[in-house]
This record gives sequence, structure tokens and C-alpha cells, in this order.
Amino acid sequence: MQKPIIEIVDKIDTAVVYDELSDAASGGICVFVGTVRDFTNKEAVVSLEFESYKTMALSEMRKIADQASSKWPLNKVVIRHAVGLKKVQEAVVVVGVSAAHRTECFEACKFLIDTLKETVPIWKKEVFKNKTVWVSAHP
Amino acid sequence: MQKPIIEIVDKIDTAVVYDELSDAASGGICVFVGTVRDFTNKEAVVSLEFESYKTMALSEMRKIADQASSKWPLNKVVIRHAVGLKKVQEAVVVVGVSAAHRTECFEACKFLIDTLKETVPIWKKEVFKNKTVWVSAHP
Amino acid sequence: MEVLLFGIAKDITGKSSLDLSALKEKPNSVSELMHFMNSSYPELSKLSSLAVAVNGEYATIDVPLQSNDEIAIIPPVSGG
Amino acid sequence: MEVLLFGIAKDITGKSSLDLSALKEKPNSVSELMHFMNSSYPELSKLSSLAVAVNGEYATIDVPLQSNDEIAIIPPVSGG
Repeated sequence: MQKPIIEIVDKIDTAVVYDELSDAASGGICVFVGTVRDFTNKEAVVSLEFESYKTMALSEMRKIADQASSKWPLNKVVIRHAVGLKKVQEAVVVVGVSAAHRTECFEACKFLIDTLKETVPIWKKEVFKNKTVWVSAHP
Repeated sequence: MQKPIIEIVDKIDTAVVYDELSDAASGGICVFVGTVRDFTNKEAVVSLEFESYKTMALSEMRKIADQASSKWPLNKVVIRHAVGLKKVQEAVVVVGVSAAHRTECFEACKFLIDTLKETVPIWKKEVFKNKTVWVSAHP
Repeated sequence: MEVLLFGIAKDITGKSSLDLSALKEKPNSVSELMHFMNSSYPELSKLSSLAVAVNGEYATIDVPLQSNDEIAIIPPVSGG
Repeated sequence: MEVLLFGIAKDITGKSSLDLSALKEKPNSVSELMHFMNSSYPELSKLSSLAVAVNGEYATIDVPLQSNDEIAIIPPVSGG
């Protein structure tokens, strides 16, 4: 794997991620973009607010890229998360890989987002019309 | 599913596919891009040439989008294949979906590309320095 | 009765379409067309697979052929 | 000894960091810190989970704490 692109940013530009992952040795690129959905449990979402423990979040994201690279023969990896206020339909996270074959692209890309959601210290507050909720905070 | 975007084009613009799939009801977008790899079985690839039976290819691509949409609750689908001469690192196919949740995004996106490779009448000729090979033509 | 040819089938026959209208015994089914193609161009029978599409749909060997059908020989596909 | 607070832990305590330097009995381990936090802010014990990071790494309860460590309370993460 080449040096992965690991970033926490204010705004995600989805148009650049292919160029970042493009690679002559790769036959495939798989990208997942997480976006703000308009409803949670039938309740209209106004916005999401993301907060991170930035240094640790970057270090955990690097670990995930390294783990993925040890499980699958990857050429390039991008993990980029946004923080701050995000409106409905905005991108909040983008993860992607390029590799020789498509099966490993899909498996590795899914691993990146699944593991990010489990381990990276980033918190999401859902803002509804009359309340706010820290996602997953309570059982 | 909204009306899927199904196209055969001369050149793929990877920067637009997110906007095409972006959707307020979706929490995730998964995209796979197939690109020209520099080597096949250790032999340097000069280029690929794609040829299609266009009307039937479009109709088979539409069937795949419909099948995916009947298997998973998808919001938007893009299936776009390039034809003509493609150099190393160029995009030759892009498939993508948006849906409420990520698991169905990955599963549906993988189904699109796997099925496309099995059923859509498009043919790929690998151009090497001293020979050309129609991929998969012979056992 | 015109038959469209693609990919390696075009290379083997040297043509992008075949006009079968002049044949004394025109193929009446996909099965008869396959037999005609394989015996006229034995290289076709060496391919991994060979399908026929009638009016843009994959056709099983028992599908009958009419003279105004759009018929195509589909060698192993390799898109993506 | 400073403890960083994030997400709902920041809301519960009303602070983005806690200075424990003035405490008579400073926590010597992650375990002792968790005990102190849960008894000082009982709402923390109602969360789905609560982890501690020491110098940017998730720490098990037996990890000792030094006064110059960067310590953080990690409520249930929800990125992505």
C-alpha cells in the first residue's frame, strides 16, 4: 500500500476521491460515502453535528488503513471524515481503496467503514426540531 | 428506486457520479469503478478496446438495475460503461447505488458489477505489445 | 435474415454482419443457426461459450427465427 | 492531571476538560479514574459504554496514569 490519505476536514469534496485512488496497478476502485439522511426513525433530521478527538481519531484511522492493508493487497487507501455541522444530503465520511481485483476492493472498503464506526473517536449529535440526541450514547 | 442512469459512453467522468447518486433519503453511497490495469498475468498491457452491442447492452444493464432494486431498497442507481480505446489507469465502468443503510449499498453495488460482467454484451480486447486477446473468449 | 457479429466472432468471420437471406435453407431456430455458424466457421466452436440474441434478448436454442428478427451472435462477454 | 471530555461526556459534565491536579487522591489507574468519574457524574454510568484513552490509545482498566499523560474520556463513538 502507498501512504494512505487520512484526514479530518470541515467539508468533503467527493469529486476528488477517484483521482486520489487512481492507480495503474489497480483494476478497481471502491468508494463508500456516508451522507446525512433526512429521517431517523421517522423523525425529520435538521442537521448532524460531528465532533472528534482529532489526534486520536487520525491515529485510529491510520490503524484501520494498516489493518486493511495487511488483510488485502491494496494499492491506495483514503479515509476522510468531516466534522462540524452537516445538513441533510451532505457527505460526512468517505472511505475508498484501489486494488488489483474487485472482490478485495469491496471487502476492504466495507471493513474501513465498519471499523471506523466502531473505533474512531468521533461523535455525532442528531439535531431534530425540538431536541438533540448523541447517537448511540445510551443503550 | 428513482429512474436509474444507464449509459454507454465514450469517456467516463468519475467526478459526477456522487452528485448523480446523492439523495436526501440515503445514508450511504457505494461506487465501484473498474479501471485499466497495467499488467495481465505479468504481461504489460498497452490498452483495452471495448465493443458493445449497444441496444442490448443498455437493455441488460436496465434489467440489472431492476433486479438490484427488487433485492434491496435502493434510492438511486447508476450503471455506465465506456467503449472504445482505453489506456492504463482510465475508467472503463462505473456502477453505484445510494440507499438508506450501508450494508445494502455494498451488496447491491457488488451485485451490479458482478452481474454486468456475466450478462451485458460488451467485449474487451487486451492489446499487448505483440498481440491482442479477446478476454474470456477461449477456455 | 441478417446476423450481427461482435468481438471475437467478428474477427473469426471477418464480418460485422452476415446476410443469410440468400441461403437455400435458412435457419428456422436458434439451434439451426448455431449449427450453421459452427459448421461454416469451426473456430467459433472453440470458444468458451456462444449465445444467440433475438431482438435484443438472450434466446434459448428452441426459439424460432423470423426473417425480420434482429439476430446477434454473442461470444463470451467480458465487460467491466 | 487533565482529562479531556467529548460528546455526551462534555454535555454531562458541562466541561470540555477536567483538571484533577487539585484532587487530594489523584486516580493512579484507568480503573480509579473511571470510579471517580462515575461517582462524580452518575449520568456517565448510564451510557452504553465508556472508555478511557491514555496518550491517544484506548487503555484497559489496569493502565497506570501519570500526571503528564494526555487522558480522555471516550463515550460511545458514532462517527461515519
